[in-house]
Amino acid sequence: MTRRSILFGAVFLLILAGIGWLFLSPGSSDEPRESPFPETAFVETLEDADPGERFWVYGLGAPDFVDGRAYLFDIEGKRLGQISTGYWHTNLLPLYGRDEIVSVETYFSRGTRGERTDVVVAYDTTTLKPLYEIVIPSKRMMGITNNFLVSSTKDERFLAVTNYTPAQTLTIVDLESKAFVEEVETPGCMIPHAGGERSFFLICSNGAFMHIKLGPDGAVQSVERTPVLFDAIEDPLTAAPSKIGDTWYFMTREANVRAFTVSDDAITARDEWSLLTDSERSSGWTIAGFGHSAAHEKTGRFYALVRQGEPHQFEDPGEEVWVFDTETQKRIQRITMKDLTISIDVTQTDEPKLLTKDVHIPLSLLEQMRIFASQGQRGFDGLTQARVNVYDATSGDHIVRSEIAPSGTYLNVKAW
Amino acid sequence: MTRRSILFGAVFLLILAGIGWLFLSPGSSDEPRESPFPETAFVETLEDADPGERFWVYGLGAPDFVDGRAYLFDIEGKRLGQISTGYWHTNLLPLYGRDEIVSVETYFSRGTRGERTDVVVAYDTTTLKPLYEIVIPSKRMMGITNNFLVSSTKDERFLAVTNYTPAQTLTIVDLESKAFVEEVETPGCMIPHAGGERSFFLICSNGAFMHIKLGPDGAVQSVERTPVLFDAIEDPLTAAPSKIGDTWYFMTREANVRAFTVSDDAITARDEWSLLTDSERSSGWTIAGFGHSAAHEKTGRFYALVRQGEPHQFEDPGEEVWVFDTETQKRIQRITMKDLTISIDVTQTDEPKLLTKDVHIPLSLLEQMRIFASQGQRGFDGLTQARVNVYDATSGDHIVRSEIAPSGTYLNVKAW
Amino acid sequence: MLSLDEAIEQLARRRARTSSRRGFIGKLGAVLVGAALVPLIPVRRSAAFAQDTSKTLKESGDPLDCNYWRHCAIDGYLCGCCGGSATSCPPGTVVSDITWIGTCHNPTDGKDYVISYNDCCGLSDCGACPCNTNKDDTPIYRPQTSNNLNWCAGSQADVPYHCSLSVVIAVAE
Amino acid sequence: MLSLDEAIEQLARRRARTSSRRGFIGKLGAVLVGAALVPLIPVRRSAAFAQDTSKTLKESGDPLDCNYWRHCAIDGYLCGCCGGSATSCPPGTVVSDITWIGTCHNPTDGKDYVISYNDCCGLSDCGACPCNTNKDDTPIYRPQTSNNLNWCAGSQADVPYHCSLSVVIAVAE
Repeated sequence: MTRRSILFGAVFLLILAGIGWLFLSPGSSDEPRESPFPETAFVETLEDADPGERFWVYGLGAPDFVDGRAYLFDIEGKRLGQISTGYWHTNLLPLYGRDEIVSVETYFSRGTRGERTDVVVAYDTTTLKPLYEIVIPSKRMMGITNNFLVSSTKDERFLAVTNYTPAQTLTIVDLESKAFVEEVETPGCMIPHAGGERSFFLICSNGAFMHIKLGPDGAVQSVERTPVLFDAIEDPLTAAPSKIGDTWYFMTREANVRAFTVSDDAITARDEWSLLTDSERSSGWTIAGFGHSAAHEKTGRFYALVRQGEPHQFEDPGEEVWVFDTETQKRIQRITMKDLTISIDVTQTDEPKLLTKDVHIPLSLLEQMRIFASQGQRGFDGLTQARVNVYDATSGDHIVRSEIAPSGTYLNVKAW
Repeated sequence: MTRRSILFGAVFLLILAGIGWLFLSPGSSDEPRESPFPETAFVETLEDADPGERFWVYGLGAPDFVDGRAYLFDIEGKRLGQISTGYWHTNLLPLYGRDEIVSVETYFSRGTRGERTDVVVAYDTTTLKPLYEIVIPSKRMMGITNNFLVSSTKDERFLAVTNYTPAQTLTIVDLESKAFVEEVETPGCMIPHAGGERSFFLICSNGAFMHIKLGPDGAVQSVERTPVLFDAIEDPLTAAPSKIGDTWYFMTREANVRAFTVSDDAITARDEWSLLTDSERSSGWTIAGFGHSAAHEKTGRFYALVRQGEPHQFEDPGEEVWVFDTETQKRIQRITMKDLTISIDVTQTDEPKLLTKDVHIPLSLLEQMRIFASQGQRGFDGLTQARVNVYDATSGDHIVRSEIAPSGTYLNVKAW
Repeated sequence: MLSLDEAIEQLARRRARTSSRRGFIGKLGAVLVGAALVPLIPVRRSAAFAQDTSKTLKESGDPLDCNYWRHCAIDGYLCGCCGGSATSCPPGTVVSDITWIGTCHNPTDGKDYVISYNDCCGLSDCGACPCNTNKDDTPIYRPQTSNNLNWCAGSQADVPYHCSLSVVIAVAE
Repeated sequence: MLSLDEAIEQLARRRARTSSRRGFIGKLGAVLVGAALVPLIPVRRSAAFAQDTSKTLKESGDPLDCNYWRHCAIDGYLCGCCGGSATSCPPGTVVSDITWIGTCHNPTDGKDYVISYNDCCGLSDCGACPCNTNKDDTPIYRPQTSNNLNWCAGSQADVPYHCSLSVVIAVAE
């Protein structure tokens, strides 16, 4: 291919693009607006909103782990605010009863060196300012994404924080007295899932659970290991379950669903069903992404992020969300994703919305091919955007693609 | 334009791109390499290098001011290492005599909130580890880019740090005793330029300089204001000069060069010349970028970053570097930039290299047009890369485009 | 690996040269540089101006565009993209104590207005909608009129810069 | 503003569906997710293995490619893009104390090797050359074999993660 012919090709492309412009240029609608004058600067506060009308995007923000951020959006995908959440942020806990947002954060006195401090920080839900902080042992576990590394009791009084140093322990925090309560050893088990009034169920590496029950003051009252309840080798639970009532619905590596009902007394294995038909399984459908499940309480629907591809690349982005009725365990809906989906959530509203945390590549397919041909996959490093797509969770209709969460890879979305 | 015709157009583009692939796919040269085995993990240290064989890319790293970084590259553009430099980092000082790299850094106890600490940090030149730090008043000025907000005396013993709260003061630090010496008020003047053995010359807003002379222990011995030496309103000096011997060469807003010779006794206005001929001036050539000057000591050459465009957009990226002989004040070379250039530097080697800190847009022109048409300039937010291009500073030949400095906008390049 | 990329580069370069004064590449460059703050004439402490009249301001266009009339001297992230607006800081931030005022022309009513460019401080940078207009910007050693420094300095939240406002406070006489 | 963009999206989607198993979009997705660390079988403390023989290892290909043979179970930024190599940490970091070992097949000599996936800790993340291969990765509650946690935990530099190594320490029997 000579230089001249390449130039010719390029010019031709330009002409094509020019034609496109004529038809695609957005018209400018310049209707004058009126507003009071003179103006005065002020600081916004968030209006009261019913749960499910807003959502958070958050996570470790690669490639900039130091400056964790959580971005707040309204359900139309517009940014409402932001909080700064420190080094390698993992999860954000909206505590509706306390009217707080809680985040466990890590700071070093010199950014990435010096003294480490781990703190529980509670944020005001209207000003997004820190209300108080509680210093805890500097041991919290940092995972790529996991919404249950930190959990609260049902009454939102006590917090359980997963530690990994690599010794496995759990830190208990009292949000009412604003104090660290105690650290309990949890060898072989981690990730507290709330159950009953004052219980946490940790998943153990052997397929059992560890039941940790707190007393009225938050001190650990009992620690018990259950028998083995799932196959941790052949078909392990993924660490991204969803809860309906007192039942946790886990997906498994082999694309099954395992349900467990929890109380202050016990955890009970309940239903088990496959996300896939045999033919879907044989045609390569499997689980996808990180936060790959969601549930809608009122309708009892379970949402699973799936993809077609190699089983061992199970963290690759999802292509579809499949909707199941947890009563009949039948699939009732397939929703095709607009972008590459990493995590999902569903609002608990009467007309629920499906929120998908996506990797959006803002380039044409042609450009993607050009980059891939000349530089391979490396060429895409940094050329992607963290966005959320909002769908009608009942009809599956796509509603909107959100504005960008700038500066990095955020893997989580949570309705608020 | 119907959907079908768009699809046809898209397919046509794909075919064109496919033809391109055939000619552009890099061949894989798979010659086996041999190495000792078994291997052991170790930590690299930097080899001794003559000055000018490496360079730093650094700056505030928008949109992530919290996690400032300085990236080290070899002269072939490969990354050698990195240091973490805290909130809104401005400049990095390679102190060859002390065999240290010095950086003034700011940290908050909680990332962007809590207690602020400003520290002078000295890094080892082979391990890149912090050697020591000196806490100074938390007042340092944060500018978009300025390599002289922090300067050292010629003997590299004392450091002067620009403060702005908005009161204007200068902090003096003793690197030998590793202590804060004193803070001196500098109303109306800022940015210390080293002169003589123990003098700093600050630029004042009225077109004068402030001469601050230190005693042997670093305490301020005298503070004197010079008469007005330049027109701060009609043709102000830019804050990005270069030094040859005892002479500072400043560019001005109107694209002239003003030279000042400095000693412990005085600052003396010397030469003045225009970067532009009358016809170049009338055809819209003017200054460009931020760190837009550089000089080569041995050959007495001065390098100026220029562009054609609106005068008031003088920070727009440069298109060419013009090379002048400071003796004859004649232009001897024009070098056309490969990317959008923000700042430049020149190595002090016998065969000097021109280093240009650039904004590289890794997209084809077609894609740029498509994005611009559908989303306007906003579409490019986040789609650019911080890279350095290396040129032969004598012939102007382009040598290499460096690897990426990830995560943000870095505006500075400095030969090391 | 020359060829297509390089050809495109050449075209881009030529286009940059021949484009209109407010050219595409020029704009691009202006946008890419990142954030900063705000220029223009005398330093103004909050509430130094009395604001007693209650009139109406007419304006049109996209307030999230860098070329929107009241942003004529802004340099930073538009708060309107960050959970605020041209006059309001996003939740969790504070309005900077010090501000610079500029004069911008409102094409809708043909009048010139005095704009107060406060910043919002106390969070990581917003990161969205960077704008950089250098009209009447002076070198950093004339700080009152320079946009190349962090103007959150001296605010209640200290230097952490989040985004920038464009508040219309008076008709320019 | 549908049309061209949407058409292209449709094409991309179709291509993703019909592409080979190690597809383009799949790869892309894998790469985009960011950084983490390393999986595979027993936890290994540094120097727990004796290394007395001195042989020669033959290999070929691009060590900065995620599909390079010895990265078969890596998850993070390749240190070779950060001032180190597959066996050396960049200046200013420390080698993590704990490491996980995996087994990878070297196509050049046809043998399987034991790979030690140490991390380099103590700086901001390197940010270059992210790779994420999930072969034999287990859920986070089986941490010894999971790549979804910060493995700098417990290192001399604590949790700040910079990049990941792939050190060939033995022939797999």
